[in-house]
Amino acid sequence: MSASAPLAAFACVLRRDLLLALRRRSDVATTLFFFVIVVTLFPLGVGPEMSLLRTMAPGVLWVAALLASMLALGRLFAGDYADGTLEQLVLAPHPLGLLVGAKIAAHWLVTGLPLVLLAPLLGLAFDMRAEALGTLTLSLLLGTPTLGLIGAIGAALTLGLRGAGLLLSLLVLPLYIPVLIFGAGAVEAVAGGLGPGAHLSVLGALLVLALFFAPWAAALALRISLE
Amino acid sequence: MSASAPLAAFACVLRRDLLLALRRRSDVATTLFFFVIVVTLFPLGVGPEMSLLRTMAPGVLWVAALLASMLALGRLFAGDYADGTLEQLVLAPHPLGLLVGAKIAAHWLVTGLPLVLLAPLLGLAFDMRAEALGTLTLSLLLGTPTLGLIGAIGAALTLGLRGAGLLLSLLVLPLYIPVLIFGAGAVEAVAGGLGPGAHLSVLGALLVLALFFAPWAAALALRISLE
Amino acid sequence: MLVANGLECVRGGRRLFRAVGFELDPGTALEVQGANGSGKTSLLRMLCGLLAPAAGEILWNGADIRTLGEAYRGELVYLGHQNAIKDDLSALENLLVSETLAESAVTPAAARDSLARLGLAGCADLPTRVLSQGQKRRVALARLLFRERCRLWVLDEPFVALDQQAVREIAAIIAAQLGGGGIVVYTTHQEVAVAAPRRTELRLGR
Amino acid sequence: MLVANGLECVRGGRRLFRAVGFELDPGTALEVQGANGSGKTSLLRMLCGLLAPAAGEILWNGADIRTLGEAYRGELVYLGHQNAIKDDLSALENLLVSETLAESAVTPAAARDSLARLGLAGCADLPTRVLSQGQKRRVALARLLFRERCRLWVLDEPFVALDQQAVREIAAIIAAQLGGGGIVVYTTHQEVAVAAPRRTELRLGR
Amino acid sequence: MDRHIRVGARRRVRGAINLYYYAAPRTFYPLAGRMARVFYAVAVVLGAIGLYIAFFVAPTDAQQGEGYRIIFLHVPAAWMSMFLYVVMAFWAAVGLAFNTRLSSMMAQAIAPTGAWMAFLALWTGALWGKPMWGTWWVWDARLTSELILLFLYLGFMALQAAIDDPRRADRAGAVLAIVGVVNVPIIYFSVQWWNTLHQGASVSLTRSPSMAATMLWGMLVMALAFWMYCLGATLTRVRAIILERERRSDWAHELALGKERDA
Ligand code: HEM
Ligand SMILES: Nc1ncnc2c1ncn2[C@@H]1O[C@H](COP(=O)(O)OP(=O)(O)OP(=O)(O)O)[C@@H](O)[C@H]1O
Ligand SMILES: Nc1ncnc2c1ncn2[C@@H]1O[C@H](COP(=O)(O)OP(=O)(O)OP(=O)(O)O)[C@@H](O)[C@H]1O
Ligand SMILES: [Mg+2]
Ligand SMILES: [Mg+2]
Repeated sequence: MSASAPLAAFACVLRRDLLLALRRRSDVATTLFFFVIVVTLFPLGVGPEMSLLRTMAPGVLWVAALLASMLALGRLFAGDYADGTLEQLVLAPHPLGLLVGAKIAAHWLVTGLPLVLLAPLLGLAFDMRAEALGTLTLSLLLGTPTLGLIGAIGAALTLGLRGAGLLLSLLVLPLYIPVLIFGAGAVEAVAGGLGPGAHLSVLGALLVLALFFAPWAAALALRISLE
Repeated sequence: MSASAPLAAFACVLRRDLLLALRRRSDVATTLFFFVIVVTLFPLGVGPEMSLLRTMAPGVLWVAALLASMLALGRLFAGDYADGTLEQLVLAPHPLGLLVGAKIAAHWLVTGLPLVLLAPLLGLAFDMRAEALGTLTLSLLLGTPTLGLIGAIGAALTLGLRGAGLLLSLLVLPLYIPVLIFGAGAVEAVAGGLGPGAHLSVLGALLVLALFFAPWAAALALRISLE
Repeated sequence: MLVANGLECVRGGRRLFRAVGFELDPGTALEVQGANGSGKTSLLRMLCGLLAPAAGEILWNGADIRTLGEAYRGELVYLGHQNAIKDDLSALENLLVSETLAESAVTPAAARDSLARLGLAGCADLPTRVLSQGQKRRVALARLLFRERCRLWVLDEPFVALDQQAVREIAAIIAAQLGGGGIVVYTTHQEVAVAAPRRTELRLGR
Repeated sequence: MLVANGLECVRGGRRLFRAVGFELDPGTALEVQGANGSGKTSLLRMLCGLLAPAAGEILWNGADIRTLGEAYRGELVYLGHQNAIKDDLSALENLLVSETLAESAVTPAAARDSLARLGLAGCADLPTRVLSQGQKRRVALARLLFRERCRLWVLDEPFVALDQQAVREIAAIIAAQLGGGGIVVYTTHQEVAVAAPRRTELRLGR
Repeated sequence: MDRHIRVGARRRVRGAINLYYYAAPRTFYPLAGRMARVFYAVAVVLGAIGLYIAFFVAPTDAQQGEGYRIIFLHVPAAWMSMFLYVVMAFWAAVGLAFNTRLSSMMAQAIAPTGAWMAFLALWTGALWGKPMWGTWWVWDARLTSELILLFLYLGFMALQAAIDDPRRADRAGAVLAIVGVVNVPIIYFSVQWWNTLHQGASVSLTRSPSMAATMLWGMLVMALAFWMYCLGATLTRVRAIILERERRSDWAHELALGKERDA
């Protein structure tokens, strides 16, 4: 049990989940695809007026990102729960919060990050300006991990419950709304000619807070769910 | 093996699925909840201009209904597949298309119908006019079963595959687009002062076509997927 | 009478078995043996028409089972590795649904009796989600009690997860069916004595 | 040394057992017996700390397992009803992941060897999704080969779905662990001879 | 597409027509190779003639200027995309019904070419739409249904790729292909059933009879060239599929060894 053991365990879980995502590539792609569909179907409904689309853009993109993240949550622990590997993770001789952190990290890498990278491209289609695009990307980069971290608590709490889906959304949405407001707010501030600084620093603070507490809360919730 | 046997089997599967939905109530509610979220989040992104919202409304509502239906599809056969009851349905001494039809009917009753009933309420929030609301409801009433029927084929084809989620969307979306176009088109026609007759009759024709063929195609696909 | 001729099974590019054939008269028990992964489950699924053989044919009373369709499925009971019960329904509800679909004459009272016979009296109304492994298996097996009229039973490891007493009970049910002229094809890795008028064994794998 | 005092288990408002206690010295095999639904799985999960007992305590070398946490989990192997393998990973990958997490010294070659020892040489690189029931169980059991150093093995029906030869193999592995001073708590409905220096039996249920 | 059967029929075994001779992948493999080469050659020749007519013979259009010449790509591609889908669905259905391996392989081989044609029709149409209608895209019945056709091709390929077992992949793909066939008449008749932006029958394009004639000829020659190309591409791909699926068979090994010896 060397000092590097926890790190090795973190890396092991991270690698495992990334490998699994690679094997079930299209599961991951679903989130992304969903994000793209939601975003692109909207101009269809609204019509092609560019100035209008530009005003909508931050809101639409952030809402779509939020929905996509929320839908992806269901998969965070469900698979491991169903096949019994979650029990084994809980029984592994490592702090559970760490392993849960690894799972959340992997989850973000495969569902959050691609979304962050894709958002500017979609933003272009909405005719957003360059600095707004930059802020959009940055706000998503800070915001989506927070969504994942908060969501993990909800996912752990609702694991194996009847109707986990709705419960999860109900638990998680109220906590998501601040992230949405500051995230979309940052982009709108830039579009309106103001600096995004204030909004972004709140997002950053939320992220740090979530990083410190969410994995442990989720770990505790998991233990309870497994009983 | 009386003449009423197929009917009894149909009723039995329908009852079973409705009972299951009742037990997992919130699973069903998720679809509805998702529909409501998508629809209500949009005004947030677009701002409160009523005339604008009114123009968007048919598109937004129909897109949301389509997305909600598509997401619900994943659950149509997956549960029965995982616990082996699907095999037993396939082996039951009844035409499989009939049993599949019962499953689709139950699925629509719990995911499609509530959505149809909720849509006018949401339409009110978008300041839609009475006749447009009526057409909206009617178009959804004709359109959502078609979505379910077509979707069932896709769900059956992708059962148990790696990354069924994305594949399902990919297979099903192209076939959904006509329904979307004619559905939203009907409402827009009314809003634009034209009659919805032509659009609605196409929707009706699509429904009849799907009713006749989809259950059998889905049944065939199920047999293939179970091999 | 169930006849198989020259069955061949290929899974994932590997041939599991070939040239498997047998003739089962009424009252015959066929025990399919073989190591793990030798293709027992695959063979049983072929007999049910769930899996198409790579070669060969399966005849029921002289007719190919693929052409028979529903008529054959009405004569068949299949019990797989999976219990085919819904987690959210109670044992009773599960049994009622499966028997209604199979067109058995079943009343709630009769279903309750047969569950009680398999030692599930106390948990007939619990959602099967909370039952123990063995209790779930018993729920799945309860349907056998309503299927005397089905002339072919195909049972994939029926005794798994059952305790000794339940194993004896199920073995007795199978023996009774055989005595009544039914055909039973089954697999098991346990040594279970099943009394049968006629018995055949088939060993898969090298 | 594993000691349990006055354990009580309540599931869904029903008391499954009460006042269950035992002391297991190194080299002792505890076979937990009982009918289906008598609470064997529940007891085993308590021993692992997955389920909190309604009353009573569980001590490992004199300390309550709840206070020990990771130190206890490092000494423990638990094998549940479920195989705890990922369908989409190959047998080899599954084994490597679980052993890396358990901090076993494991190389791909060693993992491959142990899979081969359990008769999985041919399917070490297939996704476990396509394996047969017994092969999946073997993959789950392969981790035992790397856990000699763990002093407590808790095995919930390890022999289920295995063929005769695999049963003997696993019984031998358990016997070896017992011979080396390990403690093994297990349940099974099959009659399997497990050689043990010391043996205790615990019967749950009326 | 059913050419190989007709060619096969010519081979007679003691007077009886051995229709099935070439239905076996093994015998079809070398035949397909020979045929593909012929089709490619014809495609090149016809393509050269067609392009010559398109760019040098056909006169400039009175209203559309030079831009209309894209029609020589657009229409053949659109025709082929629909035609290939029907052929693909046909072979897939035959494979589903009679469990004949070669027909399923044919369906699988056709799909990428069909997708490519659908893409080409969409792309050239969009390019043309910008000067003609002032927009790349409208959600009009013909355009939408052609887009759906592309998605159906992509879905067919994705579904087959997602299934490991080739037999199951064939059968599942067949169901999808057959379901999608309804789309083809919709594409074709969309301009009649709904009033759309898109052109109707080619007659409506006629500005003067003489011009229509050269244009028609150009289009027909190009369509033939496309056809030959599609045949060639499909046969080439079906060879690859045969080899991949039969890689465990003796003849495939012999073939591979033979190639090695030659090299
Ligand atoms: C992305 C946009 C477009 C798509 C998907 C599309 C699709 C098609 C299809 C499927 C056909 C063959 C149907 C048939 O032969 O009846 C076709 C033919 C044709 N298209 Fe397009 N098209 C597009 C844009 C355009 C544009 C912009 C023009 C010119 C203004 C155009 C002019 C024609 C003409 C003249 C024909 C031949 C009609 C005939 O001879 O019957 N298309 N197109
Ligand atoms: N796609 C595939 N690729 C490779 N092998 C496969 C594939 N699908 C199935 N198999 C193999 O086919 C066999 C399936 O056998 P089957 O489930 O019929 O075994 P069984 O005799 O029932 O075994 P058990 O006693 O363990 O239940 C396994 O050996 C499995 O590895
Ligand atoms: N929520 C609940 N409500 C009622 N009963 C419950 C609930 N949860 C569990 N049980 C009961 O607890 C028991 C669980 O027992 P357990 O799984 O420990 O049995 P077991 O001895 O392992 O049986 P088996 O031999 O079948 O594996 C079952 O009888 C089950 O009915
Ligand atoms: Mg098996
Ligand atoms: Mg148990």
